Amino acid sequence: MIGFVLLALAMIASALFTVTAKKPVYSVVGLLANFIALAITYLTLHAEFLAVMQIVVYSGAILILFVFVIALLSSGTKPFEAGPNRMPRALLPAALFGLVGLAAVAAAVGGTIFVPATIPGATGEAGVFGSVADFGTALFTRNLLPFEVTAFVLMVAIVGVVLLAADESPLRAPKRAQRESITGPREPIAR
Amino acid sequence: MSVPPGAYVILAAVLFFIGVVGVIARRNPLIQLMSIELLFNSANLVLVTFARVWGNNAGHIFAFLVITVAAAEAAIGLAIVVIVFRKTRFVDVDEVAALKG
Amino acid sequence: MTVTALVIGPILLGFILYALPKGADGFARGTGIAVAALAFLAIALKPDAPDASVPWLARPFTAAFHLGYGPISYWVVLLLAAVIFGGLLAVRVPRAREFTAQMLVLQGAMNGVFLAKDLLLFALFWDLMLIPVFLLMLGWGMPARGARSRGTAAWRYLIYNVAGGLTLLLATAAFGVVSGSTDVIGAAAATGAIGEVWGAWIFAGFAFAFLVKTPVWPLHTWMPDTYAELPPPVVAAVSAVQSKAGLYGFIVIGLPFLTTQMHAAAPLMFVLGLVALLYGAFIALTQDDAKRVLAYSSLSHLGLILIGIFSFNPIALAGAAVYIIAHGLFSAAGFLTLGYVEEREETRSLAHLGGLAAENPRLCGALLVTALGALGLPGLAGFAGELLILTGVYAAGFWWAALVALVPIVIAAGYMLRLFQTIMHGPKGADLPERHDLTWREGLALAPLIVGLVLLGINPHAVASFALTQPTIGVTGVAGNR
Amino acid sequence: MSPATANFPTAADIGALLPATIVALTALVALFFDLLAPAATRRILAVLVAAIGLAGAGIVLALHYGDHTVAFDGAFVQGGFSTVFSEIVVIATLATLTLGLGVGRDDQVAGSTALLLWSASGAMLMTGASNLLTIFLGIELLSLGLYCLCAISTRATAREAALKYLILSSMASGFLVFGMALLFGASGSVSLSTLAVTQPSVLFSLGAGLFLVGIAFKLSLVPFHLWTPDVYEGAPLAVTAFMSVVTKAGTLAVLCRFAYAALPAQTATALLVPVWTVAALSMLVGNLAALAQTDMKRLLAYSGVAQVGYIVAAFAGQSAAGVRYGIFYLAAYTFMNLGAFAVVVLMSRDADAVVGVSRFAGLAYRRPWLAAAMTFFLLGLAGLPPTAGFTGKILILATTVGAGYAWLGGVLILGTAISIYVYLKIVRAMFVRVDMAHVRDERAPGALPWVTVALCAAAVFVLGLYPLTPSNVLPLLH
Amino acid sequence: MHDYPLLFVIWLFPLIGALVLWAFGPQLKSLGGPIGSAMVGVAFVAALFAWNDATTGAGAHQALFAWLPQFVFGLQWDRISLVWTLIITGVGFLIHVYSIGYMAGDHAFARFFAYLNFFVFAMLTLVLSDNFVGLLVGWGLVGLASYLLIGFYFERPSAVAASRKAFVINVVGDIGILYAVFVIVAKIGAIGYGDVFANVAKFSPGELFAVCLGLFIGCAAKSAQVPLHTWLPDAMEGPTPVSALIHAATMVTAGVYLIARCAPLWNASSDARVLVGSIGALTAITGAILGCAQWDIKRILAYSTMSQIGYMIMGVGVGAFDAGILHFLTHAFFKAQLFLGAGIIIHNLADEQDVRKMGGLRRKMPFAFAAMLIGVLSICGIPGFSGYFSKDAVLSGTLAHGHPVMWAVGVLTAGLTAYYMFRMLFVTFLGQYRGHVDPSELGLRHPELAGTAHAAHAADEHGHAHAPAWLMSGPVALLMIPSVLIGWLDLGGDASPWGRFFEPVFGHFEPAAGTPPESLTSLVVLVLVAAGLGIAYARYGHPRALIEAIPRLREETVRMPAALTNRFYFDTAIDALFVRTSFVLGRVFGTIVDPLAIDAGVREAGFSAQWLGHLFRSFQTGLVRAYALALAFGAACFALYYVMIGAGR
Repeated sequence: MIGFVLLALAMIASALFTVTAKKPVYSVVGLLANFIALAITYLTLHAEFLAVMQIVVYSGAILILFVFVIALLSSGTKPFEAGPNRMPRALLPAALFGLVGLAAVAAAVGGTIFVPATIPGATGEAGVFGSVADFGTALFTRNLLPFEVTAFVLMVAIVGVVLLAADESPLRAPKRAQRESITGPREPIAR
Repeated sequence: MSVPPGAYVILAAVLFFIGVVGVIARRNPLIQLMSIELLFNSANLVLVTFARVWGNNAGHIFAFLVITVAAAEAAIGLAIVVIVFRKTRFVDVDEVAALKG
Repeated sequence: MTVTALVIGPILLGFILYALPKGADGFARGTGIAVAALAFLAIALKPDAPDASVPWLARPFTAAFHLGYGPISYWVVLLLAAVIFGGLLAVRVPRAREFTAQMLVLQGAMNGVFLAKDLLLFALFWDLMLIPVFLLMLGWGMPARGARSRGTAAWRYLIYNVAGGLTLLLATAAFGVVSGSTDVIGAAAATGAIGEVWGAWIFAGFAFAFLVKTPVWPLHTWMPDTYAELPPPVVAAVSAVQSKAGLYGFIVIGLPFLTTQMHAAAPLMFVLGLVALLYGAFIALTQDDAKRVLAYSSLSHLGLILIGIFSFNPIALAGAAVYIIAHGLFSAAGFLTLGYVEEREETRSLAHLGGLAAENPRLCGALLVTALGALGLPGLAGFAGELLILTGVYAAGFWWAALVALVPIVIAAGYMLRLFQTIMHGPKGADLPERHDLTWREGLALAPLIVGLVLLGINPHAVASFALTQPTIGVTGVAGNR
Repeated sequence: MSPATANFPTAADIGALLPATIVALTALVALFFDLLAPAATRRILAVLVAAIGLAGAGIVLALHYGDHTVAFDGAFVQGGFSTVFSEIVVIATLATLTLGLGVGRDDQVAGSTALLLWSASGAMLMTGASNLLTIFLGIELLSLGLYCLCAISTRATAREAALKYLILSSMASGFLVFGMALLFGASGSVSLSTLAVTQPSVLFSLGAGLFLVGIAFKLSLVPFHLWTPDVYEGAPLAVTAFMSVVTKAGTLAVLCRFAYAALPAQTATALLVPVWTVAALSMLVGNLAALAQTDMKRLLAYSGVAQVGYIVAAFAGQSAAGVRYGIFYLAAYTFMNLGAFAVVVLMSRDADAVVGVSRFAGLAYRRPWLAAAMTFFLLGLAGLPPTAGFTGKILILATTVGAGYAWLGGVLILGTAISIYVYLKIVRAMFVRVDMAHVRDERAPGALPWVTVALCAAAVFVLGLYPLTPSNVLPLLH
Repeated sequence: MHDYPLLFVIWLFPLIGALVLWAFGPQLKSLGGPIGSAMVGVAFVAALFAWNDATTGAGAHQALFAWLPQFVFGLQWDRISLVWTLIITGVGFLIHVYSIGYMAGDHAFARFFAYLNFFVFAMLTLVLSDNFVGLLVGWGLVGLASYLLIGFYFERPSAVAASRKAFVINVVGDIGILYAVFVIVAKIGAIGYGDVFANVAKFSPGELFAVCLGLFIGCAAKSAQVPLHTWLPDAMEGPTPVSALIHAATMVTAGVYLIARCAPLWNASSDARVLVGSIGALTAITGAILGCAQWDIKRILAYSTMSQIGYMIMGVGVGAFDAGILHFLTHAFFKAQLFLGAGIIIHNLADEQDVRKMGGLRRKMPFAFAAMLIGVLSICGIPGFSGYFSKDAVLSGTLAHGHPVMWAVGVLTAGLTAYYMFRMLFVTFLGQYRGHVDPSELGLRHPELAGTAHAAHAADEHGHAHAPAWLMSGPVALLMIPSVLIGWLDLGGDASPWGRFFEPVFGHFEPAAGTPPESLTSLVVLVLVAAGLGIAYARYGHPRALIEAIPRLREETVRMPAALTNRFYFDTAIDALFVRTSFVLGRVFGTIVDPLAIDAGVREAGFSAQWLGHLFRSFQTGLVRAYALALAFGAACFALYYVMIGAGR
């Protein structure tokens, strides 16, 4: 119980830090902390494999990606969030709506009593609920279709990124690409 | 399990809430993307919790898929962020509002 | 077969003409005239053409492409053929190819409205016939000097009529759902097929559409601009035929299928009709634009027909039928003639016109006859209609309505003579160019209309007789049929 | 926990998913050919391969029209319902390819085509998806491709569109997944069939609510529509056309299945009220906002918002006929919309141009046939005869009213009334005579879009006069 | 009743003439006159030929067609229609012939005869029809004919205005009859005279009066009864033969015909008798008084016509039908003669119509003098002339039906008639010719008041004075005979040929006891007539008067009471009450209500739609965060609703 509370506090704190941090790098760090806490929580919920995934994929892949991009963008010493804030009072309504949703969830959860299923066997034991074997079986039998689809999802990601990036490489970029500014005319002048 | 599942869900909801506020309140696209990651993760937490509650690992599978998709999304998202903010003065979504009306 | 050809033929030909190369104006015009003439002959010579029906929807209600003559519609389509023929024959317009094409589409659509025996088909053509008018007004509109821009009137026309068309759509759908079939027009009327609950709404939907289309006060404001701006052939067709669609709808849909609702609505309709009668007449007295005079007189006359229909009296119904045709005849002839005048004098403002009779006796005669028809001179069709309608209204017990409705007849004499005399009589208007008299084309265009006006005035039995066999009228049998 | 061999996918399972698989693999083939193809033929080759693949998928779909397979342990249900939706997706994708032969520069076409095909396969997955996982993956597969496709253009606006689309859509996905999670929590299962028999609870209804938020966002129903005009305007023309049809088709399939088959009978009506409400809002707001638009794509975006409203209204009351007429109208909308887009393409020099409404001024006197076609499509969108739009509206009205949602029918009429002015404004612009001096008259390089225009026009006309074919042959919902 | 095709000859020949002349007028040129006259002549001969069939039994009948079971049409040939037909075609023929001379050289010669023929046809339709609707048709068509002929010189604004006035007022009459038709059809379910008169009992007294009132409104408009008479004097804008035929002899007596035709109705309704009789008397006296104040020769005759029709209406109104018809008969002759005589004068004086500018014409045109003299003697009821018998019959009939007041009015009118007719005669024919006198000396400062405004325009239309061709004098000469003799038919009251002729139609009437003998009453009349004659002679005919004629005329012109010069303000009142009001209403509706009140609603709807459109545009700030916020908002709303729903379960 205590563990959960600590984890929860850690998660909330890190999340808050993530969204409030001045520099995106700090946010990455915050997010990292949050993910690790989350992974631990997964362990308490009989989801060892997911816990591992969480660390490997998220912390190992995605966050690194973020770091790269931050590096890339700030290479031109380009300040973040330096422009005029055109929605200064966005926070309050956002918080309001969010709290409404939060309250809703709370009400929903409060409204139902859960009787957790009893899990036979010790955590992490082969074939036991949440173990890699169990997970794998499920994934490759009943849920083969989703698994296959993820293949295509990742393929889309790869091809897409290549396309977008290729468009950016200075060798390929057509001359006229530079002329336009982001806030260029809505209806381009007759070319 | 000692901790009531409801607690996990509430926790997830809080994270979700933080994520939503983050997307709306921050002007830094990267931080917005991270907030979105928070959204997905809170959803995952709920999934895993209920998988435990029902003893049904479909939840795990789902969470796994969400992670994958989130990864893909992050990749594409970052790519787009890069190509968009190459040309802007600042890395700031408020700068990108040519389309409106 | 004939009926199908009457609907499909003109539309198809219209598109074919549209496809022709730019130079083909003369050919297109010729084709248009020939088609109209053929249609006229086909209708006149084969009055007993069988219905044509092809199943359409099976769910959620049965509907069919069902076309056929009805007691009134037969005469209306005949009239329409004559009007289109005259319009295309007499009036020369720029870009005659597109013009003719759209006129033919218009004719086909209007034929569709009046020949449709299926309510859904009726609604379909109802909406379809707006488009050509809209486009014709955009492409060939002739706004009076210093009037608003060309688009405005067209837009106004569209705003009103589309609103009507949509309520019609809704009502039709509801009708179909409730009664299970829309293939009903002219079928043995199942009175009360529509329950009380739905009936009111359905009737409201139909009524709004019909009142806008007619138009009836206070939904009429689109009409004067439209009539004033449309080129003569189109306005002739619109005022003669399109404006009757609503009244026709009341007769063939309202009376048989929504009898109770019709009765409930009768007082309101009487008020609207009477107001329209007087209102239109008074305004027509003071208009300067000759075409607007006719427009407002139409408002007045159509109000009379409305009253006739809603008095549920066989004589009045017969009168309504007669007057529907009669008004078609003289309004078409009138607008064509005013078109001739405008073509000659390049104005239609009564302030500028005057004294044309001296050079154009035949033109004068034409305008005189149409004016007399419009003011209900005894012996012409208009009189027959008025007499029958008002007699029926009186016999049905609405003596007050009959009394009030007598007043506009006098006013009509006033404004029609004002129109006629200002244009034709008095000293020749200054700065008006000398022009040739009526050409044979123009005369031939008017001939069928004027002949019809006289014949129908002498003996309207052929048009009127159907009313005696109207079942629901029989059911609500009132005084007047001894 | 069943033995490992149990419910391992069989040939039947694969077969059920064959069309989507074909489409997905075609993308790979296209990419592969792109490597070998000489520079000159890259564009045409990619498009050709894609077209063949799509055609094949379409044929396969047609062949297995009648049968009904529950594949992958209920993850995907193949039957008449999914088939019709998939066909629409396939047709729309084909049409998209004809508008300017793929998206982007020659060196991008292969990739963009692949993305297009994967998005299409995602949509096809959605049409048959019958558990939450598949739905989620379908939606994501569809969207991820589109994020990139939006950005494939030299216009800065295109990238802005991509960014907005990405951020908002991901956020919506967040809601979607959270909702799914709650649904899973309430029912202990991810398959829709189980959801339909769960005891209703607050958790369940909240889950359904958040789920529907996600769906409403993808359908761009008011108030979740704000992204639509920006993205449609920014994205390349072909992509916009694709989005305007395929996204809607796929998501509508999901919504329809969810509304009809995944909700406990006793609560279904109450749970769906917000959906009808946002549909009604969309009809009104969409059309009103379109009134004030000057950019063609933007205008079509708003009109799309309204049009989806009409279709959703058909499902009101979950009547069996409602599905038919909803699908019928969707088909009609597909052709009318694609036709309109094809016309817009024909009016711009390259497929990635921005076309203002002003460009239509006096079109009838410059290019009468184009004007005639555009008029026809706009009449259809406005629900005027003689088009499928007219018949479709009648049918939707009939079912909606018949199902006891007369108010929705009324709103539909009101919305249509407004829409008429939206569309006929353009018609008026085309037919009013103006001096052509200051009107830019561009023409598309290829004649391929003309084919699309012709086919769409024919389809709209024929559907309009014979609504029997799609709506009554369609078997009931599986 | 057996069908009687001969009626078609009588009925349609004038129509054929009209159509032929209308279509081929320009080609026919001067042939138009003879053709037109011939057509009418044929009709006249045919009518004479058919005399016996009218007088035997109930007469002949020709079925035509039926609109609906309630509306059956046919022609009917009985004594009443016979009398009118003979007058219409007979007098009509003479006037046609006269017109050939009178209209010679007019540029629209053929058109004139087309109109005349058309009028004859219309009038025949009126009198031959066997039902009310047919009558109404004829009623309307004669109105049209008179409209066309009054406005014959359509370049002349006054003529145009007069014609429009005549037509509109006649339409007022038409709707009166229309209303009667409503009541008849509603009650009887038929329009044929036979069916209606057979079922008079079906009417309640109120309805019967309504019918009679409706019909009488028609009569009043057509026969220029007060207050619908104002069009008749203006109608003199038409060519003089038209005034003779339409506005004296035939059309204006249609009212008399209608009431005589509807005798059964009037017999059944005493209220109607009183109303019609008194209106007739009122009209008679009004016409006579106004007649005293006119200077335009045609207007003098017009007012006398109005007054004489007043007599007829009074006669038939009170029930002395045969007397009324007799007065119509005699009036047709002598009034036609008077007009034609006046026509000769006008024609010779180059369209001068103002008697003040005439004088001394006796020597210039003796024939015209003779014609006018006989006419005047006849109209004044000098014994021996036909006018005497008919007027006497009417007056005594009025008294016999128990209406002493009306009788008194009639007698007074007789005196006035004698005064103003002889006034006209003396001023016109005696003394010196004043044609060259400066108008101002005659007090002609306001020509329009004298109604001679147009003389200037018209002067150039036919050359100047020339002797009347035999074409013009012949008909007049022929007319003299009946206008002297026809009255003798009535010699001997009921026993007279006239009385016996109408016995089967109107039955025999036994005067109430205590009515003074006819000899006495006619004596009273004679005295007053003599008085009137005397005054007229003293003022205008006496040699001494003739000497200072000019200053006297000026005196009289200038001192003329305003009430008289303004014709008792009838025109002014009608104009203010009806004409102006309707125009004002029209302007208010057309320029205020329509655009500002009714149309505004729609315009506003349009605008507000546009406004909303722009409002929604403004929501689209283009900020992705704003959109995200909206998304959150929507989600929050959804969440709230769903939690509530869930909790509700």
